[in-house]
Amino acid sequence: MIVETLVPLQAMILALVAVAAASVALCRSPLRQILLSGVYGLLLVVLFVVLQAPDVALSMLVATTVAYPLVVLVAIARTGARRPDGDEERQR
Amino acid sequence: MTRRRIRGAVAVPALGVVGAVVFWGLSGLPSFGDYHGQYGRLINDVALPERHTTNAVTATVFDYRGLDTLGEEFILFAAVTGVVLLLRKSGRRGVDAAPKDRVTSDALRLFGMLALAGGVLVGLWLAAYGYVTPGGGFQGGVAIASAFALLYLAAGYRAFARRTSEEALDPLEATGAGGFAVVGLAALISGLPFLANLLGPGQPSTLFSGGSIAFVNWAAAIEVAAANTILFKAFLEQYIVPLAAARSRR
Amino acid sequence: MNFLAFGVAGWICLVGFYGAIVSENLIHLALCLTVIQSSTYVLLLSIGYRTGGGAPIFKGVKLGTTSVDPVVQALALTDVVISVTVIALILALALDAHNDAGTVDPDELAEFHG
Amino acid sequence: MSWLLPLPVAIPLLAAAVVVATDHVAPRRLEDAVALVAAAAATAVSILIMLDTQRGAVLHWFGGWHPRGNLALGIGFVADPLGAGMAVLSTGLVTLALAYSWTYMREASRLFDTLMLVFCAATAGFSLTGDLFNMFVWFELMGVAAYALAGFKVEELGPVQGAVNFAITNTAGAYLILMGIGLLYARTGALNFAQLGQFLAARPVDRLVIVALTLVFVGFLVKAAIVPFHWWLADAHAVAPAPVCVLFSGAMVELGLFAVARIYWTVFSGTLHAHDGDVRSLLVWIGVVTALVGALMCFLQRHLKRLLAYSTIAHAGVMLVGIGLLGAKGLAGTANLVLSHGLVKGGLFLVAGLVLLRLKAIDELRLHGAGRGLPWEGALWLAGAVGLTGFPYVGVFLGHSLVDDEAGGRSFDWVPPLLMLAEAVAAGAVLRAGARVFLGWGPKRDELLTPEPEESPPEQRASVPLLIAVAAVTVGLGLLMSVVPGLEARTEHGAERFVDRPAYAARVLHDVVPPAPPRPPFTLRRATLQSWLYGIGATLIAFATAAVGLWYRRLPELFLGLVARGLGPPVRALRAAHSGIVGDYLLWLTIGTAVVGGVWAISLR
Repeated sequence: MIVETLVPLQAMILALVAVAAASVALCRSPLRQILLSGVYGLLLVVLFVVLQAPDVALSMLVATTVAYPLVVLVAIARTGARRPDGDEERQR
Repeated sequence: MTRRRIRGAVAVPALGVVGAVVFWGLSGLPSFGDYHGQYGRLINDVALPERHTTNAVTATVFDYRGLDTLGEEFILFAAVTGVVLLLRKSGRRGVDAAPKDRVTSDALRLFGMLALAGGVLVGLWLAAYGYVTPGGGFQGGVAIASAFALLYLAAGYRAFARRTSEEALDPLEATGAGGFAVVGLAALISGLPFLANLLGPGQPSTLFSGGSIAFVNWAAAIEVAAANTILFKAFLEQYIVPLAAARSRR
Repeated sequence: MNFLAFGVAGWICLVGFYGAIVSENLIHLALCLTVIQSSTYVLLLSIGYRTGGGAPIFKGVKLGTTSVDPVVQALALTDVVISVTVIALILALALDAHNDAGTVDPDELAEFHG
Repeated sequence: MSWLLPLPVAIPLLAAAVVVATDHVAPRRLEDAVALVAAAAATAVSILIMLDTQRGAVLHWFGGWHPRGNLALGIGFVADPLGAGMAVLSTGLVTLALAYSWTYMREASRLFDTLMLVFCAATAGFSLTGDLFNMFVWFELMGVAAYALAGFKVEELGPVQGAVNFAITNTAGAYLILMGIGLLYARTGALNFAQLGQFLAARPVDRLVIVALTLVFVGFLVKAAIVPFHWWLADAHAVAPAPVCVLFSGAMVELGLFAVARIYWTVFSGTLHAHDGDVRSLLVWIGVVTALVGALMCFLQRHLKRLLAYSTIAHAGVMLVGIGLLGAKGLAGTANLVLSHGLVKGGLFLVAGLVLLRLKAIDELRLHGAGRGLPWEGALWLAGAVGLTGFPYVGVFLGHSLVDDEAGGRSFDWVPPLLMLAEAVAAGAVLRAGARVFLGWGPKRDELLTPEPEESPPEQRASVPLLIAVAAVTVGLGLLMSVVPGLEARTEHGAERFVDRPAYAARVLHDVVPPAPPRPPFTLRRATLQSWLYGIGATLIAFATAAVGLWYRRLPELFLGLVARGLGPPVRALRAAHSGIVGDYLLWLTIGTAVVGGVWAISLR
């Protein structure tokens, strides 16, 4: 019985993951991309749960909700913002 | 056409061929859900009776394939060292200015402290029961580190920096990573293979199940928590300090 | 369903590569690398899945119950950590590139000439 | 003495942790000393392991998890002569590099020492492991340390860009390897090399295995800098600090090739036995192309370290030919090449570091004649260049002639002359640069050579005699590798064991210890007339190349015009392809994967 309900669920989540992966890779703005990749990461967490991998799901959860956004947002803020000394020209 | 356009145009057929080859190969896989690999079955069969760990994944990660995890811990260790090396000339070190905190609300500060305490507790719990239920050193360690990141968000940079000084974090990180190697060497010195279990299997389903898995697990938790805190700090310094410096100059 | 899981893994890898090849921003490129990496998790976990099998955690489960493959999960766990660290390193390099050149567009970083 | 096997990994890792832990209390010199002693200890243990393997492969099962039946339960290290030799070379190079860095690298020395130690441990683990996924873990560990080391000089754009290109291309390659590992695990339910090989050998090759072979090999060929996956190498090697270049050129590239050989022989050789001709022809072809492209690009450089980096690509091609011929003799040739090339090239990078230190520039034309006052550096540079040409009984000669023998024996007679040409041209470029810098020969301007960004000189208080001594030891050891008595017999013997898959599997899975082999004699290789001719021919071509590079303008106008018209467009295109843009490199990675996968999908099916 579990099997029967699980298979369509897995198929649906796999399809969502495929779409989300494409949207992360093809989205061109980094800021929108980190938001999309958060969604993508959570979908992966769900997928891992239905694939019976709770340990991996938990790791992915902490990675995708904390580690990635933090470092990526800092990098975006730093590179997108103006330079601290106010010039945006290339230094070379 | 820009260089990038040309690249995209060439990439499509090239990826098409790669895709054709890869899908052709994937079609030779055993059917989904019908896997009979011997390795995993062997571990499922022996993990509980021989190792008294109810979580076969943790038994694999910390015991049967513990060497992979030793390598993995040092990947984290090396990456954090690398990030500190690469960011040593910019951020706080580059602009020597004390940052101004934007957070002024005491209630928010209190929330930050509570969040820190809560996060650390969750992290410890995750790490402690890793070999019984899902979880373990890595997940617990990241949870602890993210509690510090929350502290930054709620209470500001200074509160964060005060609680995460390099003088404390570096030795902690090194103890975690080195502790793993020491557990391995201790076995070697007592005449057993590297990383062999010195302490017997212990009781199933308790905190002490799995013998020296417990030590390795805690070493990993310490290493991951300290390393990720250093990592977050190195990145946050890139963000907070240049901004503060720019504001004070204006 | 039979091929869907593996096909999705292959698709994620290809689309990640395309995104990385045409990327205009090193941070974007790093995230595309995480997409490529995620294809390996999907592949590994799909390979180890067994229909009707539970998670390989034997607490309160009687011995001999079917469960999915624990080894692929151990590999995927290692993989997650590797991914986080490599991305952090690449982002640190991107910040340095921004400090030195004022840009994170890989096509505008042009120090080498053959 | 199987308990020795974990030590070359454990000692440097523990030392790295100690260096970090004591950072805020211990003086810098003490930390440097800990690092140097740990690397030296790892080298010493590796040498003991290598001596031990002469009697048979040595095993260590981590955690004491011996195989059950014929299923490997845990991870094992399996030391054989070639694997242990690789560990000796790479840990030894780390020791030499750390000795050189004693005064050369002062700034951020704690972080530098830590990463060097981690790199040292990773190379040792990579060389000794008997498990596919474990090899991937060491590969990533080596990579993470190397990316950061390549970008060490963060305030210059060149190193940062080089490190970016290096990190991204190699990471993408690593993910391909991981997919390949997943496919192999799906088919076999095993990660141990011996078990994988045994499972696959029992059945004919199928599509899954072909694609897995492609993905795994492409990933490691990225690390080995084989055309068309080689682009990142020059960018990363040219910009890293000199002691780091030693490891990149001397050990890291070679470890990529080592992985190809190890995995082919333990995992795929059984199932591909009937098709080995198709594998062989592809590997030999891309090896030859790599050698030629590397040599040509080498000739066009004026940045000394970048020039040496392209020379490494040329040699990596020759080494791949030795492996790709799929014979024990060729493999022994590659093993000898790895040893002698690693030391000689490492030494040349150390000399380049000295030039940068003392003359504050690294550009051949800017340094025109500036090196006249540096006789030691000049002599070492000349010696190193000759060591790379294959002159009889000097440097790479032994390895080269073994590869030539194997090629001749497998009716690849067209290969040795091309390899000779490639090595000679690459060595000629090194000679030309040396003549220009240390003797002031040739003109000060040359539009043929590509200008590259300059590099800021290192710490000025470095002790020059120490640096010269380390460089001299490194080059000297490399030059002597062709005249070590008995080395040839031992590497050939080691290679024969390396390619004996059934014996490897029996040793690993069933603990069958083969009878101790007779002790090979301590004799020198008797060079055949053919190898003398090749060696002397290569040396002549090298000197001729150097002379042409210096004085080509004195050649007749008509001839120059013809050459320019004929060679100009392809050379310009090749140069433009080395764009330094990481997107281009990833595209080439895709194209290369498509070609390798497509060819093998059609021919092996």
